[in-house]
Amino acid sequence: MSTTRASNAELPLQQYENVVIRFAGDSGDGMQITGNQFTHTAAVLGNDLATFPDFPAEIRAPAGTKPGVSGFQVRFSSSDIHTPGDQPDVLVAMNPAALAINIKDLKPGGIVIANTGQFAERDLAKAGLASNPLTDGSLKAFRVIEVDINQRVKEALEGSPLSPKEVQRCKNFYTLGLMYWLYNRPLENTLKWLGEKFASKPDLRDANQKALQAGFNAGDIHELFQGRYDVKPCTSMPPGTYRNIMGNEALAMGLVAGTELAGLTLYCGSYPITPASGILEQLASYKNYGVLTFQAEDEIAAICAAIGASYAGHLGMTSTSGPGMALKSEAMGLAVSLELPLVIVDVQRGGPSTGLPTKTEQADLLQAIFGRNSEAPIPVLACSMPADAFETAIEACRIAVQYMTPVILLSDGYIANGSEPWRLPKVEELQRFPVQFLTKAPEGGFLPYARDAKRARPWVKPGTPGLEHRIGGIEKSHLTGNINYDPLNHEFMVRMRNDKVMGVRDSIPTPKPMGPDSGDLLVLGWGSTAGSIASAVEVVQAKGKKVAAMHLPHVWPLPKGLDTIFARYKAVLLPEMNLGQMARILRSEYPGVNFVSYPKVQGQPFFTAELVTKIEELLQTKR
Amino acid sequence: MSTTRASNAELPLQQYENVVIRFAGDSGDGMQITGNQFTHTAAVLGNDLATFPDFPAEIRAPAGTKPGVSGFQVRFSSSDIHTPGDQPDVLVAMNPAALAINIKDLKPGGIVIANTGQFAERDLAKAGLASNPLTDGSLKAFRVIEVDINQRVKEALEGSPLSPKEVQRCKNFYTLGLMYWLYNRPLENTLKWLGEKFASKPDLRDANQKALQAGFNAGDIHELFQGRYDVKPCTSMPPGTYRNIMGNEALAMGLVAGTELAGLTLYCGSYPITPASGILEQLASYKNYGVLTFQAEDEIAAICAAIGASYAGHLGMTSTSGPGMALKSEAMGLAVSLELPLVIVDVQRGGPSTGLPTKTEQADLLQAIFGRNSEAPIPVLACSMPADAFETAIEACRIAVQYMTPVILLSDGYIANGSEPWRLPKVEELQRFPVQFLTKAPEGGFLPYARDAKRARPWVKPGTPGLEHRIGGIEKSHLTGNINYDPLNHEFMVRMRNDKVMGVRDSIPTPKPMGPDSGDLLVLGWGSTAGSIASAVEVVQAKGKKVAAMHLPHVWPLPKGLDTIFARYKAVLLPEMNLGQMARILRSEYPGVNFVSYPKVQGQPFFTAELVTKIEELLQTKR
Amino acid sequence: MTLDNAPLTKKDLKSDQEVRWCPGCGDYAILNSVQGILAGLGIPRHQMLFVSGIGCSSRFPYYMNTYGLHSIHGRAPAFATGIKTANPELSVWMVTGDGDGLSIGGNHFAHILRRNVDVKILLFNNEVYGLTKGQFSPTSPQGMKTKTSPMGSIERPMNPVSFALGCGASFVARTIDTHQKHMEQTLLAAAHHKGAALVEIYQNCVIFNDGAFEPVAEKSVRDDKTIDLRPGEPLVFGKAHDKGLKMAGWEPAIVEAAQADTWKADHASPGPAFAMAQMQSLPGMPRPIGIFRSVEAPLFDHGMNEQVQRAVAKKGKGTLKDLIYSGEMWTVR
Amino acid sequence: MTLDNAPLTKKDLKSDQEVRWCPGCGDYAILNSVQGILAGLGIPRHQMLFVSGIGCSSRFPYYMNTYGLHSIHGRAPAFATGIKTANPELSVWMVTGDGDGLSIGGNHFAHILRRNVDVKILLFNNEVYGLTKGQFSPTSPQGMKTKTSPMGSIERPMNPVSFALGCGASFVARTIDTHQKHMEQTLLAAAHHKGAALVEIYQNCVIFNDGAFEPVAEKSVRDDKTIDLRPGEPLVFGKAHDKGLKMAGWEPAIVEAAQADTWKADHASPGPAFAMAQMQSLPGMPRPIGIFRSVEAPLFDHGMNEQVQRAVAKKGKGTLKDLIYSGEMWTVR
Ligand SMILES: Cc1ncc(C[n+]2csc(CCOP(=O)(O)OP(=O)(O)O)c2C)c(N)n1
Ligand SMILES: Cc1ncc(C[n+]2csc(CCOP(=O)(O)OP(=O)(O)O)c2C)c(N)n1
Ligand code: SF4
Ligand code: SF4
Ligand SMILES: [Mg+2]
Ligand SMILES: [Mg+2]
Repeated sequence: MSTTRASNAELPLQQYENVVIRFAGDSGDGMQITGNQFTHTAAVLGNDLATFPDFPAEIRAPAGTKPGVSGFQVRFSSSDIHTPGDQPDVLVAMNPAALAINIKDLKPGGIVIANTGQFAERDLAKAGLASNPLTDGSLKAFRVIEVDINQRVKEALEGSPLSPKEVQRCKNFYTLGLMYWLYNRPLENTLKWLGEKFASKPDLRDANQKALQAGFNAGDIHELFQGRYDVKPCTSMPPGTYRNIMGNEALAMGLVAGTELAGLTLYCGSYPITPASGILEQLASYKNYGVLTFQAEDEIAAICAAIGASYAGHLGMTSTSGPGMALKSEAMGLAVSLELPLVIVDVQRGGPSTGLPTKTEQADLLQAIFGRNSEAPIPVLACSMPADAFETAIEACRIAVQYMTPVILLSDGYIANGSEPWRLPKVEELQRFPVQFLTKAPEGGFLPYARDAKRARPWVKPGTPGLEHRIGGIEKSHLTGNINYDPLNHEFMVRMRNDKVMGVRDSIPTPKPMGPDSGDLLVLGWGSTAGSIASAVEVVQAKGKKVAAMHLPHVWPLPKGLDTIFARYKAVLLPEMNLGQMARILRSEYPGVNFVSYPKVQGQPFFTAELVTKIEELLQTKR
Repeated sequence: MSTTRASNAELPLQQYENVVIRFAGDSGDGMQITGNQFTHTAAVLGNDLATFPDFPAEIRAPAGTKPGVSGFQVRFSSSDIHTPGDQPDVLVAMNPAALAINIKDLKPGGIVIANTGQFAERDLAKAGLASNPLTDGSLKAFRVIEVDINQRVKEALEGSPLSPKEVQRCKNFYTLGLMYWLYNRPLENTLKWLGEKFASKPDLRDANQKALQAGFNAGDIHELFQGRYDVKPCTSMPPGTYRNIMGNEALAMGLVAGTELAGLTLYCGSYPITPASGILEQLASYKNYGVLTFQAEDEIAAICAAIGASYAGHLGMTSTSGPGMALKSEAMGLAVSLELPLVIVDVQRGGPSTGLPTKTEQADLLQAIFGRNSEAPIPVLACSMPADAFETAIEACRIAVQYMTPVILLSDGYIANGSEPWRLPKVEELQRFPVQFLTKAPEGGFLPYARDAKRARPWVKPGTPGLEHRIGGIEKSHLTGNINYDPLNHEFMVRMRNDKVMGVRDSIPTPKPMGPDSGDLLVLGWGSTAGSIASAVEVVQAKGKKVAAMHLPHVWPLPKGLDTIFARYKAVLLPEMNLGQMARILRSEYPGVNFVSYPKVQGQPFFTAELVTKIEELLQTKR
Repeated sequence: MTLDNAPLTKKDLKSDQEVRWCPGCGDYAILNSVQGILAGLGIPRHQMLFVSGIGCSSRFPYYMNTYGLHSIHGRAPAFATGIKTANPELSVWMVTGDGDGLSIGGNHFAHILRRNVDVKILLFNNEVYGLTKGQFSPTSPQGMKTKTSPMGSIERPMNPVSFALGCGASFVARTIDTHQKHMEQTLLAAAHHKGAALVEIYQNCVIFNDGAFEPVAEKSVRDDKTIDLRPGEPLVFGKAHDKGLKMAGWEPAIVEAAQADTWKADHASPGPAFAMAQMQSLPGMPRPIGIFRSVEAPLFDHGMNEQVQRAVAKKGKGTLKDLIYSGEMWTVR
Repeated sequence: MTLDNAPLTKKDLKSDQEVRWCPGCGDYAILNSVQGILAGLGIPRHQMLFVSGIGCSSRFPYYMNTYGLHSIHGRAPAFATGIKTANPELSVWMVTGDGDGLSIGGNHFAHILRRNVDVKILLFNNEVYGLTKGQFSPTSPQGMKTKTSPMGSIERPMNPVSFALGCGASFVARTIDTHQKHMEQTLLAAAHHKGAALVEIYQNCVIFNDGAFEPVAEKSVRDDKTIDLRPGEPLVFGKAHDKGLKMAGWEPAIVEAAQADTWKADHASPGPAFAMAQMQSLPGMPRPIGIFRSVEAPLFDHGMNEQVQRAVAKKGKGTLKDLIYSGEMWTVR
């Protein structure tokens, strides 16, 4: 497409290191698609990037209302970034509700692109606005670009066989075209995507492609902007093949990969729940990888079927969010007692109870570690970024099969729906951990609860002749696994199960601080705070502060060697999206360390700036 | 009955301060009844006492087998006691299985009373014994009294219209008669009880009464014993009216009383589970107290119905054990969000999973405090003795209604089935805490989530005109309670709910150490370790050690002032029937205190002697 | 707000919360009908209570200006049972979806019907999980492609009416969101039934399962494809009222209108109602709507409270003193 | 232990664990019959798997020398579904009680039947909770006095056969613990059914509900009080084989043996089976035992694996490389 080139010269092209755009509109406006297309194009151009969609809560609200607003934030950069950015530089607002909801986040002096075609009296009323923000002066801190997108699209698609309603549905591609122009992006990628997506609906394909082009052209024709901006490719990205990936997707792929590395078949028993449903949906699309998916009648049936599948010799897993985790707790206890591998994925969301289902939170940590009757220890892992969910899922599979134990894998809404470029691992470099089923009785006879060096019991596939055995949730004799009510055997088994899980420490690495090896402050994170922490610590490090960052992929048991690391810093700061749950654990495990809890429970991630402020405040008080 | 008097003089009467008897036999032998009758009689004689039944696990095993053995331990004393005793002085063994299972617990030199009528080859085989312990020398450390109870009962009941099988069912009363003779107890109490129990079955009444009398007479006639023993009434028991009470019973009564003190109707939604079923059963018998009981289809329905009843203006409660607690966790989260009163009783048992259902454990503590998705704080109380369950249940009701919150009340198998004398409180002295429902909109309008000084929201009974409102599990606006997804409102509400629950501290007393106000060691307990700790600490205190004991009825939030108490002792010892759950909590709450965890996870309580040893060991290493 | 004694209007029953379903969702029509018939029942607003689980449909209570509880997924019947047994005076309405009521909540659903708790149950059946964005549900037809069934669902769908009859429900009916008159008649019959009353409502989800019921519910075919079960009236259907149903041996058959059997919803056994519910397994038969079953049965909520009254009448109302000072007591002086 | 190819004997199927039910419990007879018929099926022991929930009945797997899973209360159908779908080669048997299967586990029970997972389900119905010592259950008769219903249960009991038919079960039968021959025939029919097969077994709990089924099951009255539903045979009953059943309009009626209808367990709809299941609501009718329904239906376990095979056939078996290197990629050098 030559348009791109032709227009390049006419306006000054300003270079930026990184830009944050938020697309916001009604749920029906297609903002998620727009955001995703912008993201893919940036990815192909070689920017580092991070995205953060913000779905309307649970239910579809009437068009034009505040609860119906859907947002998508994308940050693209020529340098390494870890978060989708605190504040957008640009807000695209397709209607008054979208503007009203998002304007408070916009950077002072930022650009607002407002679709004036949707700012009539009626629209303002739907958004519950008394006056028009475009005219009432409330936007004076920003640069407002008004475009009547409704009208422009209508004009652009004159003569199209589409109905007027269908024409209006192309607004998002017009908008995307405009943004492509503004940020000097080529159209090819999206044109191709539209061609494939609407291969069987040429009218729609043509209309959307035309709208995209029209939006792009509008940048030139209508003198809307003073200049264009450019964000160069990120040169610090390590060489390799990349793709953009969402957390739920990466996690599902990691489970398939982990199962393959173990030489098993993956069995997913699950029940839909926001924001975890995507994992079940993704796995359901992997049937040609041999993956079995079972959409159960509820979360309890889902985990029980997964345990059943593990008993039968598959790798059982189940995915859910907080309320579903609560329901699964009884069955998790059984899995602990049966000592069968199982991966339980909890994509955390705002709570308690139904809470804020589309928002993020990290407050299921204590439930994951302790939320079962009696002593029922389970290793707990947490992914920290969308791409890293892949590896963490593999690690969960490894621990599950090597230790014959259920494993909990924590993700959250922020990771699940966020995306970032993922440097694809070399398949040969993925470490295999093939499972050896017991296929005949060892010398001395078959003992279902005998143990190996990792304290794992043997795994036998029903259907194996001569190894028939029965297991259940009543306390078992050491070795034979027969029902046993003896007091000392019970204590032995309780400790054995605990020691086994604590023994996972032997196979996990001690994490390393990024930054000074000792100093004033260690900022410690787990789960999805990783990006915010890394960004904030980079900022203060750049100011010469002796602050390091460290992240825990294994949250239970905690890895070895933390005590000596903690000892090298004057304090340890714990930003968490809960009221300080990891801080509580650490205080009970590492007496004498000065842990400072920094809770934020707002259904949204930490901003870099918030963290920087907190860190600097702490450094101040320390001296 | 003059028999008692007449035989008194013939043999020497030895005085004992306290005696521990364990009755053991087949499940069908009626040992629980025997034990209970002995207990009642001791109670009426004014002894202090404590009992501990030991049920066969879950299922009824074939007669005569080890898994079928049922036991009942009673300790009666002329001085203050806190536990049913570590080791029995006397073991009554109705068959070889009962002997084999219990003999290891008998005090060296203790008395075995064995029913030789049940020691044939066949009986030994059923018990899985290769040789007869009565003849193989394995009992030489004990004093064995052999009585062919089968035969004696048959003789005594000759001419009875009962069938031979029915006659044999009177063995337990013969045995009881024998023990009454040995410990110089009157028969009246039991004769009367039999008269009432079998009022409509005179044949059974007569036979059992005759068997009792025959057993008693046998003491005189057959020269089985060298002497008789006596345990004088306990003079240190504070004056008052007493009755013997089991934990489940006291707890149920406490709930009825607590509801009455609040001016409400009690609504129990429950599902049977060992060892909690007794509470539902007891409450079902209280219909004339206005109590509504609903045996639901499962634990989830049970708690949901109870929450529904609370919404409707009753005091909802639910009772269960560990696995049922796990199932209820999701609904507990809703109760937290709705801010309605609710009492959740967890009678803990051995786990994980089905575990050891008839055995005791304290390992649901962390589940109770943390076992829910997201931040869902709930106050947790624990009863410590059978009788004290009454007051603790009242306290649970008080907190629930005053703070508009679910409350968890922990008991365990040891408390549930154990019994002790209960000094009945004066009704007038029970503090009332009447609930004020909101019946009309206050000035400024009705706000379902406005709060009082305790941060409690108003309670409105549906059916009240003008106060119609809707509540649910999605995050709510402060004050209005309407659905609200705003980040700052969410954080505000999360903290508000937490602060409310932490605020319970303002209405609970700081516990007081028993013993020296400062010193080398504080032995800190919660739940059913109370008796063992008190006994052990009394022992070491008597030896002049600077050791105190303290107990926590409120386990979450912890009462104020603990820090200053802990500071006065060199170390704090925490005996717990789990792997150290309270120790973990305390370490995270009180940095700098030297907590020593002492776990025992054997499905049975701490022995006094074990604790004494541990305490002395610690005192040793301290210096 | 109306005065306490003035008759209610539909508007009185609208809450101040904005209704948040997708434009075109069948839920709107149901809300409208429910508000319509409730206004005419003569029950004061403060005696009405709506309880629901989780789902699009389960948002219903927020829109009713009555007491309301939006609970957790699948458990509405248990909350409703607690509420109604605690206060049998209230008019309790439960709203659930095919996922909420028949998937996660199937057991509670079965037990509230079996126990005959006097609750009116509205099952919004759109044959899909709406709120979680379109996965198949227990009522979805076999072969339905969704994100979790990309090659088509392999589940045999549940028939809510058959299921309810299998649970021993005392009142079972079915209606259609787009058939306002029928819906209101049916809701009214449920409202007047003493006992658990289930109304299955075919509800269109425009977003994830648009047109699911069109083959039978679409206005132009409705009269031929459905038969309205009206107790006491002949089993006649068809635009021209020309076709009828008759029990022929072990299964019903289509006959001329004049030979049609008369419909009875209160047979001694639920067998006949079940035969109707299962007609869709027989080719060419119309889909029954209307009232499958309506019989009197003891009320659970009433029974529970009646036992308390009886116990009090027999033993006297227990006091704190009676409670504590019971069993074998002794005195220490 | 027998050699791999030798035919199994009953004894081969006994595990080394001591059987621990109360003396006289009906469970013993069932265990005996199950071992008896299983030995003759020609399935090797290591291909058999028993799964159960919690209850007296649920201890069953411990006594079978096969693979076995004693799970948690009420969830056996979910475990069975996981096992059978993971490995359709196994012969999976599920044991549950009226409490385990119909109270806490009612929903999973409904869904395994609806989905038609190829599992044989034995429901030990003793109309009481045995293991927890005698509380009433969902099948307990109204008025039954237990510790949790001291004034009599006010619940309307569930009929497991009706419930199963309401769920769309493909095989539903009933038998009696004391009627060994009938039990073995029925179990055998279930074993041979392809699909979820429910057998309700009237089981006597000597301790907590002794004689619950005596009125119909006691040998001297059994022939008059029950009717055995044998597909393809006339609906005749009575000691003298003199009475018969016939569908008379909407409900069955008693006729002379010669006029009896022939029983069909595979009608197009489950309506007729339901009519039989509900006969007990009609006074004077015999209690049906035997086979209510037996029809072919697609197997869930098979369907799930077949989709995988089809996907592999169509797209090729995915490799790790395919998995990871997918979507829109770009290269950084
Ligand atoms: C414990 C739990 N599991 C899962 C969910 C997610 N969830 C919410 S609604 C729903 C299904 C809704 O379907 P349906 O009842 O048919 O209602 P509809 O939205 O179609 O009206 C699911 C799976 C949840 N909220 N809670
Ligand atoms: C989650 C949970 N709730 C409750 C129990 C207690 N419980 C065990 S078995 C049982 C009922 C058993 O009744 P049924 O299924 O009829 O079996 P039966 O003993 O009569 O054979 C109950 C309530 C439990 N083990 N787990
Ligand atoms: S998703 Fe479907 S059911 Fe839900 S509101 Fe939208 S149209 Fe209605
Ligand atoms: S309690 Fe009843 S069901 Fe359980 S083993 Fe004993 S007789 Fe059998
Ligand atoms: Mg639905
Ligand atoms: Mg039973």
